[in-house]
Amino acid sequence: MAKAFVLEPGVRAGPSGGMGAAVIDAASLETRELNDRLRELMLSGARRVQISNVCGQRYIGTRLYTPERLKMEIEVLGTAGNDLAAFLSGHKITVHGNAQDGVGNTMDSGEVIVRGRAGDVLGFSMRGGEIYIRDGCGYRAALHMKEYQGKRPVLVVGGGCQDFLGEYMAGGVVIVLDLEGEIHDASFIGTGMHGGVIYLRGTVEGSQVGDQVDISPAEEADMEVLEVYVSRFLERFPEVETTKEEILASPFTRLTPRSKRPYGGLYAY
Amino acid sequence: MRSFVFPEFSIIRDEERCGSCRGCERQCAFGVHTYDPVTDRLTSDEQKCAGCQRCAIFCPEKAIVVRPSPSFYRPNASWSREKIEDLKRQAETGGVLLTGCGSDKPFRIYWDHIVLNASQVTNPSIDPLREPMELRTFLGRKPDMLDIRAEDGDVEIRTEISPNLTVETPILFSAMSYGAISYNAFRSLATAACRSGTYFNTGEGGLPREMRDEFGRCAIVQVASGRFGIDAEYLNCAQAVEIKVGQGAKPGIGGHLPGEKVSLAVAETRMIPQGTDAISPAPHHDIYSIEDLSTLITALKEVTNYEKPISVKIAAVHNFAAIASGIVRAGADIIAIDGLRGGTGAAPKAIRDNVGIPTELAISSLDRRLREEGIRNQCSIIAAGGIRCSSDVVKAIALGADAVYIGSAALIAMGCTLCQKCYTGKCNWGICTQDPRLSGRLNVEIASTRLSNLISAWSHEIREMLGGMGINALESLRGNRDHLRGVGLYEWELDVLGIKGAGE
Amino acid sequence: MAVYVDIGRCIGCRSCEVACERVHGGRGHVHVHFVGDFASVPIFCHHCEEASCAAACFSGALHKEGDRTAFDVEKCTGCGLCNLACPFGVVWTEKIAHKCDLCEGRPEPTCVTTCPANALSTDLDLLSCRARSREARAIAMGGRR
Amino acid sequence: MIRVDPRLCIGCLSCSNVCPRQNIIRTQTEEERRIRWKRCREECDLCVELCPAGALTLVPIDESAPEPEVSFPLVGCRICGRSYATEPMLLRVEAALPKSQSPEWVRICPTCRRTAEAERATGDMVAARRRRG
Repeated sequence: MAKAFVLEPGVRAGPSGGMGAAVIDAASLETRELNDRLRELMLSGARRVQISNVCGQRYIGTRLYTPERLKMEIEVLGTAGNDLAAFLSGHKITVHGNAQDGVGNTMDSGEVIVRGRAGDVLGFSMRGGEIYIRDGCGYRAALHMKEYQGKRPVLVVGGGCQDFLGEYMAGGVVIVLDLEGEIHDASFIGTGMHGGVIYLRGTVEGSQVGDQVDISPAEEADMEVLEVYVSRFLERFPEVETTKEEILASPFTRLTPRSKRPYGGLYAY
Repeated sequence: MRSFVFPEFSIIRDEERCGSCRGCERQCAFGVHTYDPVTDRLTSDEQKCAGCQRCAIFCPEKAIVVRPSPSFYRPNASWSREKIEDLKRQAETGGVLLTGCGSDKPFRIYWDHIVLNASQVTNPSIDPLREPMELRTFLGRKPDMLDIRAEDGDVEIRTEISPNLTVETPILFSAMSYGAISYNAFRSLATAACRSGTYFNTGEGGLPREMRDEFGRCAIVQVASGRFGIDAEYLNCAQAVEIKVGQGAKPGIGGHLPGEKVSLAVAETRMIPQGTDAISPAPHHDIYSIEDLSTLITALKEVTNYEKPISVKIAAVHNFAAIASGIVRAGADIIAIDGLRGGTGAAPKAIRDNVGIPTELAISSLDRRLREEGIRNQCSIIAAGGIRCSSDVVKAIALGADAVYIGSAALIAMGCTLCQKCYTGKCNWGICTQDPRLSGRLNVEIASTRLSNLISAWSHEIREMLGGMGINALESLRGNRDHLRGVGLYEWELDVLGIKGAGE
Repeated sequence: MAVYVDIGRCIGCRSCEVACERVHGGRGHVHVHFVGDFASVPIFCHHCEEASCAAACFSGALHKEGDRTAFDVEKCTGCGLCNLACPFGVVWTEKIAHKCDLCEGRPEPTCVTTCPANALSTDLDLLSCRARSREARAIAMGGRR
Repeated sequence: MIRVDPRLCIGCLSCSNVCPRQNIIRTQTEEERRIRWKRCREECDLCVELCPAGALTLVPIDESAPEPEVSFPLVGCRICGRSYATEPMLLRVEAALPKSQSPEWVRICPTCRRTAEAERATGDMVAARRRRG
């Protein structure tokens, strides 16, 4: 099994602040002040921002919607607070550190990369864009994720997940790589799921997943999808010491909903 | 399985009047009436009848009468016909009984036990035809104190004022989602709201993109547990954002929009795949505490750049006043409180008829609680659930509400007859359906005229009642229980309502 | 399925027309046409495989149901487009469209059971078999074809 | 009341057939078909719903607006010359039918189609009987 996350000082893919990027020092800023600055910077034309000394400030990236759909690349140094990238529309956020609960809450589009772990309620009701978490995440990840038309949210978690992963999921792709080789011990995976697909590296027991879910091994078409996102994952986290081939060599389990209408027969018509 | 349930209605067709025009057959989506080309007569299958009266109203010869079926089970005070039939239906299907509209159970309607005051001689009444009467209402957080500086005749307000909604009349359209109701019905509500200077609520189904520019200025958008149709543009195009936690008709449970109602356009608006069940879970899965709610409220304020008031809609349940206090402290600018008789497109009957408390009591206890805690100014209260006429509005405001939501009343204005079959998606009046043939029946222009007529009629009546009480601004009536007296109420009810008995 | 006609056996009695009218409330779907003094032929709906009437019908009242062109009286508005589309002129409109329904609900179309000359059947093989044996008999009797 | 788009109307009389109140008046002569929508207060919408051409809209009643009226010249049968349909109806039918069928019969009235069919079916037999005398 691949051993991941052995970080040597110096090789860590560092923040690419440098030329052209505006810098905010968040050390003494409240959440609202920080987001005020971010919005001002975006409106004044900045396209790359680096925020240093982040320590629990919430809603980073949330207040960055404009009708013109301006886009920014934001680098967060430190620990991002709750609801990072909530309602995010089109921006790219990289966190060099951990993130707390509610990453990508109802996210619309864009990309979130967390070089660390994420808390509970990751990617809740996400309807587009991509989230990459290098390490594990907390409970209730990918709840009620949904897709429509061309928009298909993607969530890739390098570590393991906790209970209620993909509950009420209605669309999108969730990939749990479990690189630390832990056994999937989460329960209630995919309860009420009625769309989308979850790929777990390794296997799960029938008792761990909801009644509405079919468990099957990943097939060739699935491996193509996995290949795309695993290589994107590795591109974003060069510090992860493993190769695509090594990851894809292990068996993947696919979880799909039994029906688009899990509760169709519940009512007396 | 053979059904042991009686037809609910009997249809009497006056054969002499009937001209076999087949109008009834074409009007009925439930397939009750059938034309027989051999005899050139129409026959009816009463088992399918929902009692919506569409055929009776549109019969040119007035040849059709639909009335409750006279057949009966042996009368039994404990086992009413409804209980027997519900039981039979469940025995036949094994399913949860669904129903639509608000509860029809004979809970006491407190509106009908409250009387209003009027001025005589010493405090003369005001003539609303001659004097200006102010119904304009501002919904949202009001500052604890105003720091005003007057210099050289210029007045400067130093206090930061929170965003408020301005309504010309204290009547707003309640949340009804596109998907639950038809596009035409949804658009009629939006058109009427814009025309009457009030707001419509998108419900949890999103706001179609082409409506955002035109109707955003009179929209309150909803964020519910399913998070359907929500993106930053949706939240920013409206004037306020409402977090739906509970609904009066079904407190504590979520909603399922059945897959067959998720048409292409509905799917696009809700941002989900066509034909899948749109499931709103019972709780918001990111809200398990007041702190979590506060997080979401702030997230919504963030995404809307602190420019819009955030409302939280909860159902009136036993201990809701304490919860509401927490909600205000969590940062909500408006609390919408939906009572026992609140309507719905589909709810389990057991929940609709048994869970929650009446709106009237809820308004009063919420208002009192917030006053006692000294935070009444920090939020506005919108009362919903069973508001039937302008005097209900006046009483609600005198009990402490800032404004009211009307749902069923608006639907009735558009043609709804409360047949309670909304969940079938076959609404003959074109309101609660996604069938293009049926929804086409509701003409946006005509329906929105009916709605704005209703609003203007109620507003006139409210002005009359205010004038009668000697009040010339709605502000002065808010929470002014001195203008209310109870008739036929028990002591505890008067206490909860905070009003005196008539004559006291 | 359709009603097939053995033209050679038709005696022009118009019993099928009467029977059809009786079953369909006075509005029949069959016309017996006389060609000169020599022949008569009842014209029936062919229940065409690629039915023109169904293609022209906007409300879905006329539609294919298996090999039958079915008619749903509830959906018909009487617009008359089917009438214009039918290549044989057998669908016509008078308040609603009138078209052969093969006497739905009966085991056999009434015209078939009524025809005194046994000229009608829903079984094409049977009819052509009869016609062939008749021809053969005629030749055997020495008659010219 | 009903607003009519005369560019879309094909003159098929569907609306008149389905109107429960006989508020849509048709008058037909050998040369033309006229349809007049009376100023109706109903909002029953059946004619709008069942118009094959989508030519009708329900609009709020306007006492000053004239009653909408359309007229169509009738097309004659290529064989017998009797008029039997309006041109837009025929165009619509032609468009609905598969091109492979080369629907020439559309321009012939249904009666003549039946006659033609009868003659075709009995052609051989009649010829034989004629020969036999």
